[in-house]
Amino acid sequence: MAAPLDVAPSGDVAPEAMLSGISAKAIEGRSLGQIAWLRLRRDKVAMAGGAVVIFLILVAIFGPFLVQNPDIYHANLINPTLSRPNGPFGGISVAHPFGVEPVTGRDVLSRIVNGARVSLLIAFLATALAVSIGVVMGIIAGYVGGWVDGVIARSMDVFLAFPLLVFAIALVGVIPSSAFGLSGNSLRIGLLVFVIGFFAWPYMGRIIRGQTLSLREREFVDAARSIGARGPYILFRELLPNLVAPILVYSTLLIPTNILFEAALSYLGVGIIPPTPSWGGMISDAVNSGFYSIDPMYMIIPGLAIFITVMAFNLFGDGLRDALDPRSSR
Amino acid sequence: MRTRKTIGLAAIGAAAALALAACGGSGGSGGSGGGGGTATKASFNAGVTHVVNPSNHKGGTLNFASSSGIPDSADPGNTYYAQMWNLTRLYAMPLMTYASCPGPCGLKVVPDLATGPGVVSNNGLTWTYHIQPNVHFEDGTLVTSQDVKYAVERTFDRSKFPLGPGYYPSLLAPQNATCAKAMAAGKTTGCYPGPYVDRSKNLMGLNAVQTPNSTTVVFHLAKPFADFNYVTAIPQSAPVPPNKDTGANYQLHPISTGPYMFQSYQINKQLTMVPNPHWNPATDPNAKQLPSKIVLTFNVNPNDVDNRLLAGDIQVDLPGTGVQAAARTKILTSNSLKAQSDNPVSGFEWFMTLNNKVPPMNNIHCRMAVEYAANKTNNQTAYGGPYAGGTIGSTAAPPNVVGQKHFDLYEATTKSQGDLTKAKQQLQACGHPNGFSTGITYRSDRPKEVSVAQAMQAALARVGIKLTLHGFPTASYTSNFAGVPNYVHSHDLGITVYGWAPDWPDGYGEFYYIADGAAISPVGNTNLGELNDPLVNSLLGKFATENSATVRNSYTSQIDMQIMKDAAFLPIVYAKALLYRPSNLTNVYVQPFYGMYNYAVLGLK
Amino acid sequence: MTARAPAPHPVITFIVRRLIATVFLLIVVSMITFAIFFLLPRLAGQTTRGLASQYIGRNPTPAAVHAIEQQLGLDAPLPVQYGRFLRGIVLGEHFNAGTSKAYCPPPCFGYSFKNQQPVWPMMVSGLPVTISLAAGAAILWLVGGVAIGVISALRRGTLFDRFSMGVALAGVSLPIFFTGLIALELFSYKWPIFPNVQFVPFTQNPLLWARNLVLPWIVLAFLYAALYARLTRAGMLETMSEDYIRTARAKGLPERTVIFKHGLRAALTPIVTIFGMDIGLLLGGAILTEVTFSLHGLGLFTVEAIQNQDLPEILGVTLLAAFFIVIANLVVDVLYAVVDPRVRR
Amino acid sequence: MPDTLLDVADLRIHFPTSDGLVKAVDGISFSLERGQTLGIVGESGSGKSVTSLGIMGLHHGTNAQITGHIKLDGEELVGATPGRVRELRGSKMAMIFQDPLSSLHPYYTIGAQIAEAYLVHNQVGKKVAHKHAIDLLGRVGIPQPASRADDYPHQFSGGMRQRAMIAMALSCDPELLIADEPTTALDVTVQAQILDLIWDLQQEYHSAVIIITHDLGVVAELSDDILVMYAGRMAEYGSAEDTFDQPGHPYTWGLLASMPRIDEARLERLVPIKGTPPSLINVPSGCAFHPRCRYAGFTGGRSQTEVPELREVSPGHLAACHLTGDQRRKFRTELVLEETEASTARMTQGEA
Repeated sequence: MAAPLDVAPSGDVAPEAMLSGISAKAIEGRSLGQIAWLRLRRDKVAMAGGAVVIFLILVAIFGPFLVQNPDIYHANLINPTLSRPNGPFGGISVAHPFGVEPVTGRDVLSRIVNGARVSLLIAFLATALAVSIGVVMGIIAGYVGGWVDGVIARSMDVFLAFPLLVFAIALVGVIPSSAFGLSGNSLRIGLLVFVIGFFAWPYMGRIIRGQTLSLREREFVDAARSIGARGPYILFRELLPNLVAPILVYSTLLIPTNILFEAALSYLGVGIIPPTPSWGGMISDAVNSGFYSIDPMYMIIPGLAIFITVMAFNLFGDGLRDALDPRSSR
Repeated sequence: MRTRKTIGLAAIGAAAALALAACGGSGGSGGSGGGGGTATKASFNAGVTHVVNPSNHKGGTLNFASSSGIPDSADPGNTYYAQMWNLTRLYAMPLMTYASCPGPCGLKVVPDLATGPGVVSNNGLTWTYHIQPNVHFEDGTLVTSQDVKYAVERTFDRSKFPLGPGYYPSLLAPQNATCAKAMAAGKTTGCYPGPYVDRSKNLMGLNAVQTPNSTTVVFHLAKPFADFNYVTAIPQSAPVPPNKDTGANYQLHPISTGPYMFQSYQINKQLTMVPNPHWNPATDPNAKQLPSKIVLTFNVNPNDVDNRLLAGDIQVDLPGTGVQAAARTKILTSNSLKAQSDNPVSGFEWFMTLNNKVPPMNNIHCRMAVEYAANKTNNQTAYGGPYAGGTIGSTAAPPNVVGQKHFDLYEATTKSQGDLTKAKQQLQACGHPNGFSTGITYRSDRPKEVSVAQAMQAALARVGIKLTLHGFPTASYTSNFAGVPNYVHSHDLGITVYGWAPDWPDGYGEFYYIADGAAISPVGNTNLGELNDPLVNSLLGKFATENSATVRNSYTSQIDMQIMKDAAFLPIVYAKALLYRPSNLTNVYVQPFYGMYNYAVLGLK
Repeated sequence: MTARAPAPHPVITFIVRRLIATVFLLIVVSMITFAIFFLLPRLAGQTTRGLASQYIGRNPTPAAVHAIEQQLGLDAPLPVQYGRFLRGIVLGEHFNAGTSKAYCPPPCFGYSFKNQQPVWPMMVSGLPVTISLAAGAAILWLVGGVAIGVISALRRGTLFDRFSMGVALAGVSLPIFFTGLIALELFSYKWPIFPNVQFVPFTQNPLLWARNLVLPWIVLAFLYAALYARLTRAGMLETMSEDYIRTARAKGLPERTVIFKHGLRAALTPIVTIFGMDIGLLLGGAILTEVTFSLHGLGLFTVEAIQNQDLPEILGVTLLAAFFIVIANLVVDVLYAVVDPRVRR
Repeated sequence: MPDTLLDVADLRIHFPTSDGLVKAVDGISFSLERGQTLGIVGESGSGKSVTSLGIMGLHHGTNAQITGHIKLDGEELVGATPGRVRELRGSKMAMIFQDPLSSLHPYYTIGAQIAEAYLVHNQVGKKVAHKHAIDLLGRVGIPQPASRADDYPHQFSGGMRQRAMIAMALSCDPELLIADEPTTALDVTVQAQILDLIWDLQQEYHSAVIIITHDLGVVAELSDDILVMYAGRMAEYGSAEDTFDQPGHPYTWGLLASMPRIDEARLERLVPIKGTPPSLINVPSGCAFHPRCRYAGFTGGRSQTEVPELREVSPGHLAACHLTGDQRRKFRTELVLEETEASTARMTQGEA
């Protein structure tokens, strides 16, 4: 496209930003997604993180079908007097590559794999809920403005004023073991997702609101409006695609937070109900039974699982942000 | 099994974990009474039968720690935990108490504030206690019979003191005729609302307790109850001065009659006790006043408790349920540490009930087949093995119930892996030679019960009995599932994993709730096997009026034998706890009823 | 063109306006909290009877349950209960302790169901621990995190930058209780450098106070320091590429002045905002740290309250935490107005 | 006698990046005398700002590779110690930036920011510096300078901010003033005021001035010399008169065509140069302008393969183009005719 000598500021700021402006021009013609993918592919650390994330998701989906039943006890692998696994490193063997749990002799690998399903399920659902509410509220607040914006912004303040962790453990504690037509772990998962999602949306909402506010003033929205596009059309066809990048980035960064959060809740005893395995619950078991000091693998393995997962999501999220938003310098 | 209480577990669920029991099966030598006992050098289990490090050396700070707070309340009138019944002896003198001595001698109730055991009238309805005339509160005022009556009156106010046992309101005579009718109809207990509501007669409004003079207390019962001396051994009978009572706040500073009194108490944080200057050792032979300070620290990380215990930073783990796995390993693998530990039975028995109503288990032979087929060793391992779990059980009552006798009808101790031949014979007799299917219920949040259920599943499969697993949360275990007979019947739940510890160590305390046909209730049932054996029922009924110890003991063993003959119980273990006694602790021994060290007599080198 | 307004007035009106909004916000928060803890369980099928029976020992009789219901005030309609609660905070409350009416002065957050004690003093007694923990950790992480972040930004791409950012990423990816347990196991038990960790009041023995808090401080600070290092680094990088930094250099200012006076000043402003909010939210981190290190602060109090299903305690501590957050936000806003002249209006 | 203040010779500024070597400035030479004004013109990314930052020594701390010579008053700046260059910055040479709002620190008052520049190069107290700042603000035409000095940048209007920037740059009476797009962010009316101000001040201080812009109109009246840059290289260099009257490079023609002229009939639509500026990583081979040049076909393929050298098109007037002098004159004449016709056509349309 021909243009008058453009006055883009990129040529006059620091060299670094200038260069990114230049290279963006060099690969002009490709969509933002393609550009981001090109950048992302060059970021080896982020790609490694992404690979781990995909692996974890596959493990969560298919893993439970490939490992043994996580609830089977192997009393024969346990020292009857001391209740700890026979053999070093928590009874690691070919049949039990991650060893077995003290007292019960349950296979740690299968519990880690099944725990991945629970942890990721909660993290993903909670993130989805938080993001959905946040995006809808953020767009409405930013686009409609006026008193609607005022009300939504105030309610974000209210929600942000709640101490999330305190609130979550308290709420899970006071709800009876069966309620709202659910019981057991489905109720617990529902509650956790609700609490995390319902009280974390304002973080997303604020970001989206800010983005919408700035997008609203941009030419293409004016253009759409001038050709008679209606509110919803503008919202979903014009604004939403432009918000995909921040939504994607912050979702990726919200997931690890939620994984840690679920682990913390399970550690405090208000997470997933035993015997269903969860990573935080496994650490909690190791600590509360006191076995972690004589059988450190009992605690270290789920701890590492949490660590690796969160790290992978963080690495991937950071890379994604850099790829989608070259302005963020990292 | 010291675990942090998990959330969702109501206080009542925790109360069910009450450990009240007596001395181990190791058959201790009869120590001398009154806080003495035979002295011995430190060796493994020495504290079960002997006083370790006897000494009258005064001074030092005695440190307790607990991984939780005080489980219910420091108010002697509002507590239902063994650790607290043990601890309150430091600052409260009930009418009766358990003798301060190791071995079976410690299972006897002896007078504490009273001058002698309660004297029962011929009709069994009146119990009279005389109290010592020269016992003083910590502020120097003399203890009178009215203080005892007032303490009993307080227990009627269930809104202020909901946590302690409710024996007085249910056992004592109704306040008046209207109440009597209501009580007979099962509508209410008592009618007396407690001294905070009924301010009449100078706070002495309870008609069922009379104080003819300042040293005599007379209890009028609704029905005979021969175990009443056990009831007055509960700390609820410790005197409370009416003018010093602060109601719900009394827990912050109970007025002491024991060797120590509260200096400061921050709930869930710390309790500090100092010697009570008005305590007279002559009036309280069951306690000692040796350390110059006692400090209890609460909410210490469970592993930290053990580490501090082994390091000597603290001397006693308050709940007395034994060390955690890490410390257990350290202790059992070191001779010197092992010599400083005791492994007493805690008073709990873990068992399974075999249901009398669920077919085909309603056939005794099918139940016997289960008895024989079970692998008792694996069951024991499920509970933590011989030290942390307990000894393999063969009787329905644990050995620290007075009158319990050892017998073994189903080769639990002799063929602990199970006797498959006999099991098959019983199956033949039952009419299911190739086995049958039934369900087993257990508390899914208790790993030991999950473990034992799976062990049973594997063991019974050996003779063709197919067991399906049904785990339920502890909080609703008896209220919604295992304790609801209709649910049990409709779901074919033939086996139920359970555990029990009595409020006092005799056959009545042990068996009434878990084996009397009258105790079967449609909801919240505790007689989970629905045993309704006329012999058991009638023997339990006789306890109320029988005062002879020998006869009562024979009832206990007869009931036990009958339950096992019915194959109604499948014992798992007599629970045990591994306790550690630091070398600088003196006068250490296991109080057999509490199943933990006697806190009233400890001293420091 | 801009008319010059008298200087102090806008800031004061700003503060007053924010204060009013804060009070309003707190009332809304208390209503929602109350509704969630008292109304939601009811909607979920919890009965007051069931609730009351949790505070009774073995074998509760219906009469006993009813007595407890009355004692705890659960028999009144919910709006009345909420009214009582609010009145208690403003005016104090008379509580029937049995022998006499115990007066609980404002702010009375009601009486604990389980302990039958006023909630407020129990919470206050936990404050020194939590504040000691929070203050020490906050100083550690702010100083440490910002220093590492600044150095990393200035030495971008060097070994130091890569290493510290790697550690920082690990820091934000590790559960706080996991690091805590490992630290406790290694430095308190295995190599007893900090044995017998327990809270000693500062007034009693400052040295022991500090020694016993070193591990919890480090553990709590580690998470946040990592976060702040990343934030500071990103902020510094962004600021140092700002036009006004180039201007400062063009003026011939020494690099040190450019970095600290012009760069850090601007980069720190958002950090201060986040710091304020994190301080307000710190109770969350404190819960896990206090549970791990057995410190008797507000965090452990919270867990204790939840284990006992003690609604007044839960309500109290939630509101106190919300109060901290709201106040922290207020302070941040005011601070922001002081620091950033653009915000004042 | 010629009083050369700045002499730049074969200046190259390259940035190694993961995508390849970016030759942001690739062989620039010019010189500037005291009291003279040089206009550097080019599109974004042509390297004009990088050149000015290079002269100011502001690439220090980045990975820039700088070669060639920059002599300020005879002193070589390429390879000089950062400390020495810093001393010169703000005192002997100063710079004004494009966007005065983002170039002023939002947290400090205008007065403080001006005083800071004076303080760092002079041994004076804060009060003296503040007084000096107020003086300067007055000199650049800010009303009530004493009270406005305590205002923050956001309280100033755009034009006033740029005046403040100029005041800051002048605080130490610099001999060289570089103005990088000084008027781009401003309203048209304010633009003229600012340019007048720079002109006046230059007369007053007798400084050398470099004005960097993409807009030939800005430099048309102000500059003595003009340097046209394209893709980091010099396209044309000569006196302002020569460059406007006989532009020697097709790129300059394009620039002139796209320039709104107030003196002529206003064009509703500017004539753009087709295509976009090239990537500095992959500079087109040969003449960097050839993909956009409608006359590239007349060079017999040399423009694709051979980098054109700077040649004198008239004495002291250089251009880097393969076209012969005759071709240039011919094409230029055609082009001017075309434009005039087009604008006349539009005007008649507009009147009808």
